[in-house]
Amino acid sequence: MPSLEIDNVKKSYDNFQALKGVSFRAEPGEFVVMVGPSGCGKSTLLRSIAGLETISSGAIRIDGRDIAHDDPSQRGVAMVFQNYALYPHMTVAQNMGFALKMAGRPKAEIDAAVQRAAQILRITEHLEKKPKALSGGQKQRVAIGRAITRSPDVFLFDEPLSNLDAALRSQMRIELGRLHAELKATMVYVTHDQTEAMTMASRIVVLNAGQIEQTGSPLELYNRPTNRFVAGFLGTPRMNFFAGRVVRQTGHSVSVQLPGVDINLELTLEGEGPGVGGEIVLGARPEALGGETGIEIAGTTAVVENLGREALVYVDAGALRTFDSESQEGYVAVHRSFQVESRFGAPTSIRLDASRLYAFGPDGRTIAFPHSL
Amino acid sequence: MSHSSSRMLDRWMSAGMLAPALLLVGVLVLIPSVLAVVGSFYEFGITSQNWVFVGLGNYARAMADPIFWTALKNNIFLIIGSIITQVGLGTLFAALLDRGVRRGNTFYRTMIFMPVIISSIAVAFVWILIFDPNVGPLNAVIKGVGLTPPRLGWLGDPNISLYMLLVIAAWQNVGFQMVLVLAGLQAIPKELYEAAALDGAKGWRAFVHITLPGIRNVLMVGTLICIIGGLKVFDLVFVTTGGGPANATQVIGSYTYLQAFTLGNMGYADALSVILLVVALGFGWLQLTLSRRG
Amino acid sequence: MNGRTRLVAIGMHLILTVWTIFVVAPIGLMLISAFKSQAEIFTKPLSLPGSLNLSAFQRAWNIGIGSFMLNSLLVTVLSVAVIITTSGLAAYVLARSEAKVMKWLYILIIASFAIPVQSVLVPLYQMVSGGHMLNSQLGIVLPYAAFGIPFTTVLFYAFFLEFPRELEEAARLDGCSRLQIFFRIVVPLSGPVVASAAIFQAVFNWNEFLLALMMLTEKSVRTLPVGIYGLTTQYSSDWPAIMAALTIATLPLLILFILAQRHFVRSLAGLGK
Amino acid sequence: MLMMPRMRALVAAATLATLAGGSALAQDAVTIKMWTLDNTGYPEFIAQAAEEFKKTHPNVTIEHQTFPGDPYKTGLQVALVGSDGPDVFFNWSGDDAKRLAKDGLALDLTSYADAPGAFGTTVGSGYLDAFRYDGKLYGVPADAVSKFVFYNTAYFAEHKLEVPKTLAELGTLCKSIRAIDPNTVPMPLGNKTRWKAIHWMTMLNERELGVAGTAPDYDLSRPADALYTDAGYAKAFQDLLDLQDAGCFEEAPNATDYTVADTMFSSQASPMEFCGSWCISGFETAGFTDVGFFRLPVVDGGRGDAGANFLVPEGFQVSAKTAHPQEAVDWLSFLVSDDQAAKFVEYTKFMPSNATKIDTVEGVSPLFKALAADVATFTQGVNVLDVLLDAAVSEAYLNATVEVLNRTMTPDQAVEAIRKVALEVQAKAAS
Repeated sequence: MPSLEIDNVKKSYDNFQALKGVSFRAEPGEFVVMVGPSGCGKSTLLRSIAGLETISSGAIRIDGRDIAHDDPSQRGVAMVFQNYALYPHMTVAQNMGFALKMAGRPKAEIDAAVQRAAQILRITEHLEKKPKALSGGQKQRVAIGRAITRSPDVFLFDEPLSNLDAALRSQMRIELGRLHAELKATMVYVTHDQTEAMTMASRIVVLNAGQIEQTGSPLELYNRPTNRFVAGFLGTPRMNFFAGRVVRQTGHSVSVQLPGVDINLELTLEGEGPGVGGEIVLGARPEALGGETGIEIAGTTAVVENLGREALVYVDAGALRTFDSESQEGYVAVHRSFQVESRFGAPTSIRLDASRLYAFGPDGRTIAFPHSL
Repeated sequence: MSHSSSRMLDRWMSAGMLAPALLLVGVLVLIPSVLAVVGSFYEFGITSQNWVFVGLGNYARAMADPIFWTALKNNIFLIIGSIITQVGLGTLFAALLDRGVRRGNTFYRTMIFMPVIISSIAVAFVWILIFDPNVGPLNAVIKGVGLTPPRLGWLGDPNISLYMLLVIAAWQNVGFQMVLVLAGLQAIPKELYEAAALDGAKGWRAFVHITLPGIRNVLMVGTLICIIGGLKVFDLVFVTTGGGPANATQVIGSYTYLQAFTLGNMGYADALSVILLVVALGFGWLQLTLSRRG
Repeated sequence: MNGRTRLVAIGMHLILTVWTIFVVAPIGLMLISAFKSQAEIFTKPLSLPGSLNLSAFQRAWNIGIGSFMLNSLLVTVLSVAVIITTSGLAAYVLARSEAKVMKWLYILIIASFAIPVQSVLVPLYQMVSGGHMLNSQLGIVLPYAAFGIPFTTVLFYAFFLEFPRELEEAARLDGCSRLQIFFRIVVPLSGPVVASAAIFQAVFNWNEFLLALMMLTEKSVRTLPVGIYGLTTQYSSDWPAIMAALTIATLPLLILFILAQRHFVRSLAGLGK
Repeated sequence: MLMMPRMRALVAAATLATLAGGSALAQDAVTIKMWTLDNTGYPEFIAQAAEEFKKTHPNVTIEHQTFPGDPYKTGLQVALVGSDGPDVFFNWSGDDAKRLAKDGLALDLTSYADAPGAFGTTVGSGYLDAFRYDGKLYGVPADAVSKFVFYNTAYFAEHKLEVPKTLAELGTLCKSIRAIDPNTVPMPLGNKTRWKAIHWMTMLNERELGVAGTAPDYDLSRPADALYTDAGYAKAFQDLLDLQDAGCFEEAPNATDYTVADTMFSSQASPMEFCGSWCISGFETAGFTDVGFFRLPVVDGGRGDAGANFLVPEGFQVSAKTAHPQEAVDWLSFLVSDDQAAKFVEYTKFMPSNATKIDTVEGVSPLFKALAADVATFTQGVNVLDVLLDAAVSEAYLNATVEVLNRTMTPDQAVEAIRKVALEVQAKAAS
């Protein structure tokens, strides 16, 4: 299995820099998921790897060979498109065998490759149908099958599941995982859905505004995000952010005052703090606010999302409001591992435990992690 | 394959794919247009080799030529008239066929569309016969029911003949507009009507609030076709009235032909052509901006 | 069905029927007149022919309606083929290329769409004459093509803009060259727009009069409209023969249309999109 | 800027020539390309003549092309300017032929005319004069068309009607016919294409002013202050209106096709028609033989000449660009030679310019022979207005006549409108 190396790739259109020097390396057989908000450059990067875009500078290497200026069909990559991109005038078998046909391979070889791919994807009985006669999930399988037939060095997926409904999507996630295990191929997968990233990736690349924010395994990124962007991007619901001010600093230890509520929290910084009087952002994942320890802050229930066994409660914590969060009003999201009777205005509380908080400096870098991590 | 050579190849391929169309349009449409513009600054005949430069003289002459204004007015009359009759009736019939009548739709549609495929020369000949004041069936019918037909004839009375041209044009083109609109109507999802019915809009109000907005683009295309047809109209006038009586039904197309080929004023005819060109480009520009907005 | 809706339905049928009669009557007149004598046409305008006289058809045929039709067919098929091919290729490049010059080329093509034939009649005639192509099929096919290309290009351009780009990208990855993408992926999927454009241009070129009048003066190459117009000679017109000629010229198209009207209308509907 | 006009033609020709990628092949044999109108019998006549001509000129091939009436003039003019035009072509005498001579597109045939056997020796000088400009000969007259009032002899006999001697009597005759049956149109006009009434005006002008009286107005040689001021012109229009008031014409003559008018007479629905000598074949086709004719009558107090009648010579011109002028003239001379002129009558039923053997022609009706005999007695030929006049004046005359018949202009207004255009053209010619 070959490796894929992206080396300082830049791409600009007229006045807009879509990729500002991106580098990462996918080891052989790795399943790399690129995530980021829309417009972050993840699709541009994927399309550049495929050869559908020409990069302005940098190198794209497969097994050490720079393919950045090769013809798309010569790069040894196959791509699965968001809208399947099946040729409507060809049968499933023709769709899957088209690339080999264009490459001038003998018919027997094409048939064998198509058969093998169809078996892997369990679409053998659909081979003679036109794409129009297939369901969304079947179409997606054919699109994947078309990629498999080519036995490429690298598989590229461009948000392949976004057109499927929720149930089908989770099923396909599992199938793709199985496929990856079976083919042991190097795969690059683009999505804006962080659940897909978390569940499928062996490594996640978080892109933002044309730059890589962080790469690492899903748990690495979830537990130790290097900056506020990554911390906020991964995890549902998102991390709660509170804006605070440093009131005291001794060595790596600071006291932070949060607005409205008169509490001081002692944090242990990993690097330099912002200094006394400096702004600091505290981050708390919803599950970190529902514990038994820490400072209790009273509030009222605003919204309850009951998930059955557990619940997500949005708490109106008075003056302690989150910013940059999913709920506009600044309610604090708290995860409770038990059922909650939903009642608007019912009194409740959250607990801020300094050992379970993240802290971010004014430049967004993470300066403190929860103690357990 | 290196980066630059593949790009060059692509460029050559693009140029090669564009070339045939551009060559044809360039040589046979654009170069003659430029030549017409050049010619409009001169006075010369078809057979005359003696070109006299007159600057904007031909344009000044057009501005002072009452027949030019009549012709332009007639073009505009035909454009507006055909939009009203053709797009209007086409929409009406399409609406009736789409949601009104339940039986005989195919029959009606086939019949109404039929004249579209008949050559306009053929159409003109048949209508000349129909409109003939002495032996035509129309007058026979009119007299048969005790009415008096127009004294100067349907195509001979300057007050009537333009309307008759509209009738002939409508006869031929309503079917086309109808099919255009019908396609637009059938593209409107049925759920929209159901939703509108729930909101209390039915019949006429559903037509105004659902149907018309839904076929807006189609109506624009139909209107554009009428405009272009009304600007370019020639055959119909040339064969039925010849621009007469006494230039009353002259349009720019036929008047250009008259000036160029009957009277031999090629420079003046070129100037008329250029004016028509400018008007046509104006409408084209209008259409472009309108469609961009839409 | 209550009384009022029935009344409305009858009214709708009435409107359609009146127009249908209005449409059919002239065609019927043409048909009937072809069987009459010249005197019958003019003295008994509303009556049926006295006898089933086929001599007008014979005269019309002898004048060469058959060869006019063949010429029309040849000219139409050739010009439509040229229009579809060249416009398709050009529109595809225009719709896909991001170069600035393409935008200007497209505007140029839209502009030439607005140029009426009459505006360039004289220089055009001189060019065709200078190219020794008067009275040749090529001499009329090329101008027809040139004047058909802008509209068709605009039509195709709109279609290609909406054409799913991912299909083409998939084909690129599958190893297609630009030309292969066009012919193996885009063309097979352009059926409806090609049919619409072809029908529109075919009807237009089949019936075109002005250019044909100027360029095809020789009898052996005349197309139908000019051929029929030529039936009115300097000093006399044989009306039954004209009507017979019109009937001969029109009937095959009408029958073809009625047989294929479902497809015909459907593909024409593509124009509205 | 001075380069532009020439460049326009060059650019036009060069671009397409390149596009076509072709050039003419040199040929040993001579091909004469001939363009004519599409009149009945013409193609057959030319075909047999070409065959005959081969006997004396084995290397010459005649390539004959025919055209419908209206586009002919246009196509011809543009073709002559271009490089693909005919070597010899049909044309009307008058303004059309003159313009081509003036613009250097028609060959001066003077030096060829009087060679032994050439057309100058076989065609009468009256015909030749119709194609003479500035003393030079620019065409080979082949035939002429004339115009008469044809009438239904059986109808006249049945109702005891008499051939009128004056225009007033013609009006009275119309009234008598209307008295017999008000629905009978005495003499349909059919002026939809405008030339029928202009033929009337041609003759009415002659009847009022005489050929000599109209000539200086027609050729614009009269001083500007006197141009078209003769009261006779308005009077001629009034004569037409008087006939219309007398019920001679059909309803809405300006909307009636000439073929309708012709058919009304040949189908015997109308007893009279002012029609060309070419109409005879139409009568024959309709099986209508009870036809007599008379010249359009003179008017009381008019300056016209009863011996003068409508006569428009037609013929052939040679392109100034032809590569084979001698062969072209030989061919045309052959067409108007005694034998071929007789054949011409046989095929086309047109009045030949060379009537030497007309009596030997078979298959020609007595009516045609009588007509030919009458033409021979004309003291003066009257050329038709729309052929004779400058194109712009002609156009004005055509429209004025339409308006007079429609009663949207009085005769005086009509003459004024014509005079205005005539003055413009005269002033332009002078500058």
